[in-house]
Amino acid sequence: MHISPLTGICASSLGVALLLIVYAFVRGSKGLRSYIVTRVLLTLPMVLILVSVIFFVMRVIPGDPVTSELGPRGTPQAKERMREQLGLNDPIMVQYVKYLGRVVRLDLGTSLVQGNRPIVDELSERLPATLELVVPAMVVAVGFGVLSGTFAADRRKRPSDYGLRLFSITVYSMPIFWLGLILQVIFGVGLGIMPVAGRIDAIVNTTLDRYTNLLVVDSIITGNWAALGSSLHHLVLPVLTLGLALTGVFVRISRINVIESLVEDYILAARARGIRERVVVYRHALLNALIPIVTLIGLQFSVLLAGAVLTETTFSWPGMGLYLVERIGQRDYTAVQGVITVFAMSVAIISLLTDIIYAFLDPRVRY
Amino acid sequence: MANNTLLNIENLSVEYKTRMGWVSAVDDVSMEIRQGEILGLVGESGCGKSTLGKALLRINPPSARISGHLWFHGEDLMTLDDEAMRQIRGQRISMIFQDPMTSLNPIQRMGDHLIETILTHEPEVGKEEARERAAALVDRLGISSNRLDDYPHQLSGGMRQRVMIGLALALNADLIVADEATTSLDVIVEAQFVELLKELRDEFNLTILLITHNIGLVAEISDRVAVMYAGRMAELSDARSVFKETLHPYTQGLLKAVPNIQIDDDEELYMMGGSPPDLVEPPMGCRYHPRCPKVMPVCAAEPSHFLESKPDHFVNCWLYEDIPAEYADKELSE
Amino acid sequence: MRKLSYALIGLLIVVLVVGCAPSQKAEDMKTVIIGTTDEISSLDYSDAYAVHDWELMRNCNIGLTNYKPGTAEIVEGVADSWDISDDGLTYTFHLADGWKYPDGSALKAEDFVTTVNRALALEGDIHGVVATYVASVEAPDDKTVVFHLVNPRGDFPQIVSMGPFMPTKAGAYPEDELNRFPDKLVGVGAWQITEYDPAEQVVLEHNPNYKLGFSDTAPDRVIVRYFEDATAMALAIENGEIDVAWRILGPPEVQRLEEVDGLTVINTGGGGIRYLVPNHAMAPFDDVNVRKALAALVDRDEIVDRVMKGTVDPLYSMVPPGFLAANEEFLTMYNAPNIELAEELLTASGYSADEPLTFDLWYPPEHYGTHAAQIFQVLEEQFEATPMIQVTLQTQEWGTYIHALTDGEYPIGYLGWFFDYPDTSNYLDPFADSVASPSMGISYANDTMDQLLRDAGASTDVAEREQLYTDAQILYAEDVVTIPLTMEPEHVVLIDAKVSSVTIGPALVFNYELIELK
Amino acid sequence: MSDQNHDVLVQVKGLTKHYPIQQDFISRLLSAEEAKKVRAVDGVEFDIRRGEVFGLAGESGSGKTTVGRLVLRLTDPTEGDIIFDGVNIARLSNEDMRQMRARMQIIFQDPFASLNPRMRIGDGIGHGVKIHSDATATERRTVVETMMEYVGLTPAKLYYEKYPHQLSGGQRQRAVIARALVTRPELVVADEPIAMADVSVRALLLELMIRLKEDFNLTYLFITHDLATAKYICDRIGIMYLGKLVEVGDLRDVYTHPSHPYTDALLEAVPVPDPESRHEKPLPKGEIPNPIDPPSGCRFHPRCPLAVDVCSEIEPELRPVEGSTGHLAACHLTTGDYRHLAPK
Repeated sequence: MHISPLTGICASSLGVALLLIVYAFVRGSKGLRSYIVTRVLLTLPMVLILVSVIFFVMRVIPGDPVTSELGPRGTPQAKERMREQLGLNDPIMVQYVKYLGRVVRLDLGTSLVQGNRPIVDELSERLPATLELVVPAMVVAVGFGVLSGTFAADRRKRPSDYGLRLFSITVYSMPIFWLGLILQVIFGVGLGIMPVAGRIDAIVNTTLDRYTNLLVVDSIITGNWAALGSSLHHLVLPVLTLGLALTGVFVRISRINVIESLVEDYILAARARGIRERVVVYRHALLNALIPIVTLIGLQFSVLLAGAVLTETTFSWPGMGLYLVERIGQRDYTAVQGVITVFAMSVAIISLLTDIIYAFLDPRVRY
Repeated sequence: MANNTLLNIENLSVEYKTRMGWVSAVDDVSMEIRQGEILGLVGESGCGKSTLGKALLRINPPSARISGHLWFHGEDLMTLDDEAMRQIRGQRISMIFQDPMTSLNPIQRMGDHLIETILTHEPEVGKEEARERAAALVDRLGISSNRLDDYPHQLSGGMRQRVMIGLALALNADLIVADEATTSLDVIVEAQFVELLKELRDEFNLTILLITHNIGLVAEISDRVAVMYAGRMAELSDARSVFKETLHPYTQGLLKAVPNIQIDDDEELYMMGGSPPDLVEPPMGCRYHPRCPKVMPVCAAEPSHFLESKPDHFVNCWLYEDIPAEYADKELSE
Repeated sequence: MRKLSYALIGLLIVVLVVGCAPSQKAEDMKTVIIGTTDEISSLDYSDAYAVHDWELMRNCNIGLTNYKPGTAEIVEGVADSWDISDDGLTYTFHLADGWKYPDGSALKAEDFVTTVNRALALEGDIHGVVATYVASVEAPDDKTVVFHLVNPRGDFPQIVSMGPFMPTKAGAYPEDELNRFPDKLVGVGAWQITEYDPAEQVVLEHNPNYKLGFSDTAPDRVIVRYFEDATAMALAIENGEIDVAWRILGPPEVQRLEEVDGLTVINTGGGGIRYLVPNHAMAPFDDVNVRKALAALVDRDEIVDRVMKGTVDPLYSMVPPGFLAANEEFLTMYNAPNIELAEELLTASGYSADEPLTFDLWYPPEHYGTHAAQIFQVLEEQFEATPMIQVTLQTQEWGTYIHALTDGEYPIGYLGWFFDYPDTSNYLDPFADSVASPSMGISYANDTMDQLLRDAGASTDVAEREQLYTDAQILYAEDVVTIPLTMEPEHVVLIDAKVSSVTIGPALVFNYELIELK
Repeated sequence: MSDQNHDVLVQVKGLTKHYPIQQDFISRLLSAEEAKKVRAVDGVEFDIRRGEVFGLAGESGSGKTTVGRLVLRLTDPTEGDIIFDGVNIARLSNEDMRQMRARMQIIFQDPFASLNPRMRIGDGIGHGVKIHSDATATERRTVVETMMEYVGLTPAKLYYEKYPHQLSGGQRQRAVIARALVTRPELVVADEPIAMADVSVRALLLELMIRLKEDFNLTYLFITHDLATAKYICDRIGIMYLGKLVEVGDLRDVYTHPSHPYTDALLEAVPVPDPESRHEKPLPKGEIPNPIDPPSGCRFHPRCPLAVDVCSEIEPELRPVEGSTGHLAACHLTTGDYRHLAPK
């Protein structure tokens, strides 16, 4: 069987999710276990509902894919042939069942434009690019946001607190493409130390063998250090842009949550035990504050995808978000359906994981 | 000063900044805590007893203004830097808080609280050894050591309070400040707790400052009793003297106002007039004088002093102090 | 926590150091990186019908004829000569010796037959174009290709330079289906595509057996990098990440890059034109006087200067400069703005200031760029310079607009055109030929015009074609079939330090082997 | 068990409240047992006579607060009857109950939490009048100010305008009492009304509550964990343990002759403010168990110093204590059939 990066990524992310779930299952209490089982089982109907909604919505939105693809000059025969090819002549329930069957096999059909490539192939190129951008951006946003939010909370009403709050409001309210453009102009064109477009240097790219389409991973497994350097180098600005745009929320939320937990009795009690101040703030207060933040991470996922579209445009980053926008413009019906399906499934997995992590982090939650 | 003084509090004052102004929560308090005793510190809410307790560990909020001296093993704690003070906390002076539910980190396992405390102060101890010590400790406190991995919410109220004691005992601190440690407990559990505290005191030669509003509890357990009113020390002596040879009018009223379980007497509860003062603008002179049945002209004008009126029985009242001449006349004229 | 933050800081430093360190890979190859916002739609010769696809194909392969670099002039390609039958229906091409594929195999006449037959047999995008001209093709021997045409075509030598007339080795593509994304793209041209990362880049390396050879200043390798938008591409060339930026830079990018030191911006002319589409089948534009009046009122310079800030050129014939017979008949005939002439014409048709000519003028709000609204405000002002005209501007989203316009539902609209193949006929036939015209929303029909265009199409004599097309353009302007407005130039931007020159002609053929490096 | 000599205002019969435990549907699917529930109140019976103060005491988790809410039908009982002045309010429709509510009021433990911080004290007190009568604003104000004077919030005109945070703890509790009494109810359920007050204020509040009872002909259900305070106000008292009433009777009888080991332990555990009479008796072991899975037989048996085998097997019923009509206890060894097993 041909394993595309898409199937690989789907399989490995499911694997990671599974590992996490198994870990929580083994380490967790009895209540947590039954919660995990329930939550996992509930995910299946949730995905089914999501996928079904996509299917039916795609069929009720105005605009006949055949007409929009072939244009007004399309001959009736060509239209008929295309309907046949897309399976649009079947009764809707038959189409629905066939569609579900294909989704299970990760067969998302073929594009209506761009040489009718299989959507799976196209997403195999696009999804890794987006992942490579989004995952470190989220890490930057969460890592930097949470740490600096905690730092600000610890130094409440001092200059560094005001500075960080000003910073968070600024990056939060700044349009992403504008932020990206500023970084490009400063670090790229101005200082000339950062590339402004693409995932990797064009010349280095010719030396890189692709397996996963995650360039960092590919360059590591092939030992191509020049490619690793170049792809990391290219990651810096886009990741910073998307990361910064998301950071604002995390700074603010962590600051507020840490401030709230810093006035809790157990903080005073920990101080009274002579626990070091840094430990009090970063372990006791922050870990408690993290619980609501985990939920926020899940909720920010959709914002992240929206932000990814803008970042991808700004940095010519050939990812999913850009692909979706491009294909909506081209009325590429199957591609749009495929992208949304993959998005929906990843939202389902992310929300499953955040729910489980939340339950795992907070021992008080009994289910 | 007696030889067996563990901690000597000298002219301690604590003020808080509030929106209304500076609140004089503790005003010029001096007293000593003796090695091996249980000193009960009683008073009504807002009298400054908790503030005093926190001041001993210097864990009042940053907005507080503290002055005075805390002599502990020949050192003035007030002069220590933050790091040195941190090392005192938990290791030399530890604290038990009022609400064990909120005073334990909800996402930290019971054992980890103990292990963390041990490792913080004794980094040379291995993690395994710390865990063994924690296990032995909770075992002594009557909790099965296989509950070390439980989270606070999985423990009962009494167990949580025992864990709090365990945290205070973990490093054999010289002084334990128990701040309303039984308030959230039911009577039977409270009684069990008091019993345990007494046992532990004998076993580990602890010194305990028991801060509470529950006068019955103080009577049950304390060696000496200190009574605070409106930020000032009112009376201090051994328990029997305070309860049986009460000097201060406030203490007298307080004791009469305490409900009693004994059914044989049908006496009415004493109703103290007025209400505790606003500490932003405390009354002039003796802070109790607006409510005091034995008020004298001097009381409204000049603060009295905390003096040893009988051997080892301190009281802060003009009744037991020589009244300055100008007020003495007035009293006669009235 | 401290350990974690140290680890994070450490990681960041590693990223920066590794990232900023110059690539250690020793590059002996002289590589040119060309940026583009185009994308590959198909690399199957029997299918591809997009400008960028053909650009890659022309670099990797050569048809029987070819454009002389930098011009729209047709010269020999792999054929060194060709014969035309008297009836103009049979073309016989004779292959020159020495053309070889990268693997060393020699070019055969059969290779042309393969491509054309696949194009005829399969439902590729190019199918219609080939089927319009070619009835059949054969290779009587290894050196001879014979085409039998549907109708006589004088421009057939131009046509055989296009994608579906390029040679493919037997077996390179499946016989019965299209393969739009083959692993490699090879031909007998200067280059071969050795690597393709969709949406990222295409790598072209030398065809070692290229008959014409390479100059010393030519690059050893060309990488075409794909950009999602023009802003990013402009920043990338400014930042030195690409050496050449080519298609499609918007006016704001061009304006900005012209100011940047170390970059050269070259206007290559272009094939894209914009024009007004009067509907000859609907009042009031069924009246030639009305059409003429508008032609007399349109001030192209004002649009170019005031709205487009000089980023486009005025267009006075549907045939842009550089193509055979291109002239400026709309300028000489109407000399706009000419209000007196317009009022005269309108009065003749019975309009007056009291009973003015009123019509809806349609345009799509975004499809042709953000300037559309401004252009139409200016046009409205220009038309309403006479009190005898009252214009109502109307807009409609592109999807609906294009259908309504081509279905003849609007009295007058606005469209752009880009050549299918670079020949004068492609700028006149679609609009003025009575068969094609209705499908463009024009519905013009004039027997004289039809005759002129068909004669010109069938003629094989250049001088004769030139004369016929000149006459056709005069008639076109007289009848005001459409009103040409502007021409979109293409720009190529070079990094001075690396690239001395590139060769791109009006046919927009960019031969990478003719890039001169410093 | 109701004594016909007395005018009974509230009669509670077989009062039971079980809360189902939230379980996810998978566990419910998988577990064969019936759904678990918290047995907060389990078959409680008592009378409250008109004009008396009936105390209900016990540790947290004993169900006393739930009983208080059930008596007012602030929550609906799972089983049992609550007969208020001859009407079984456990079965009343919501509309009928709403009208009945004017006759009963509750005073909560935490005066801060039960006063709307954004409402002036006077308006807060008058809120009930607004709901239950159609008095005009001026009439309402007069009623409220009269009641405020009564509870000692004087001058009423001044306090009317204040907000809760501007009052001391004792004053807030007075306001809460005034709010409960302003509609002139017959029954007042006072749920730990003075637990938050300081010692010096507590006596004043107790005195106030007693005075109001006399003046307004009130009947109190006084819920408390503090047996010492209860002594000063209650006429009769019921002791609850784990959802059960274990002893009930005249306060004096119960305090002087506790007939259930749990009552005994409770009384014994109350600290006495006299350093010379420190208590010596052994305390019951452990803590009050989880009401989800109460012990079999007598629910107190695992902690009872007297327990014998039968205590874990048979659940004792409330029975009269020997020599007393109104004093009942539920213990095999003191009032039941197994008295012979009691350790001497």
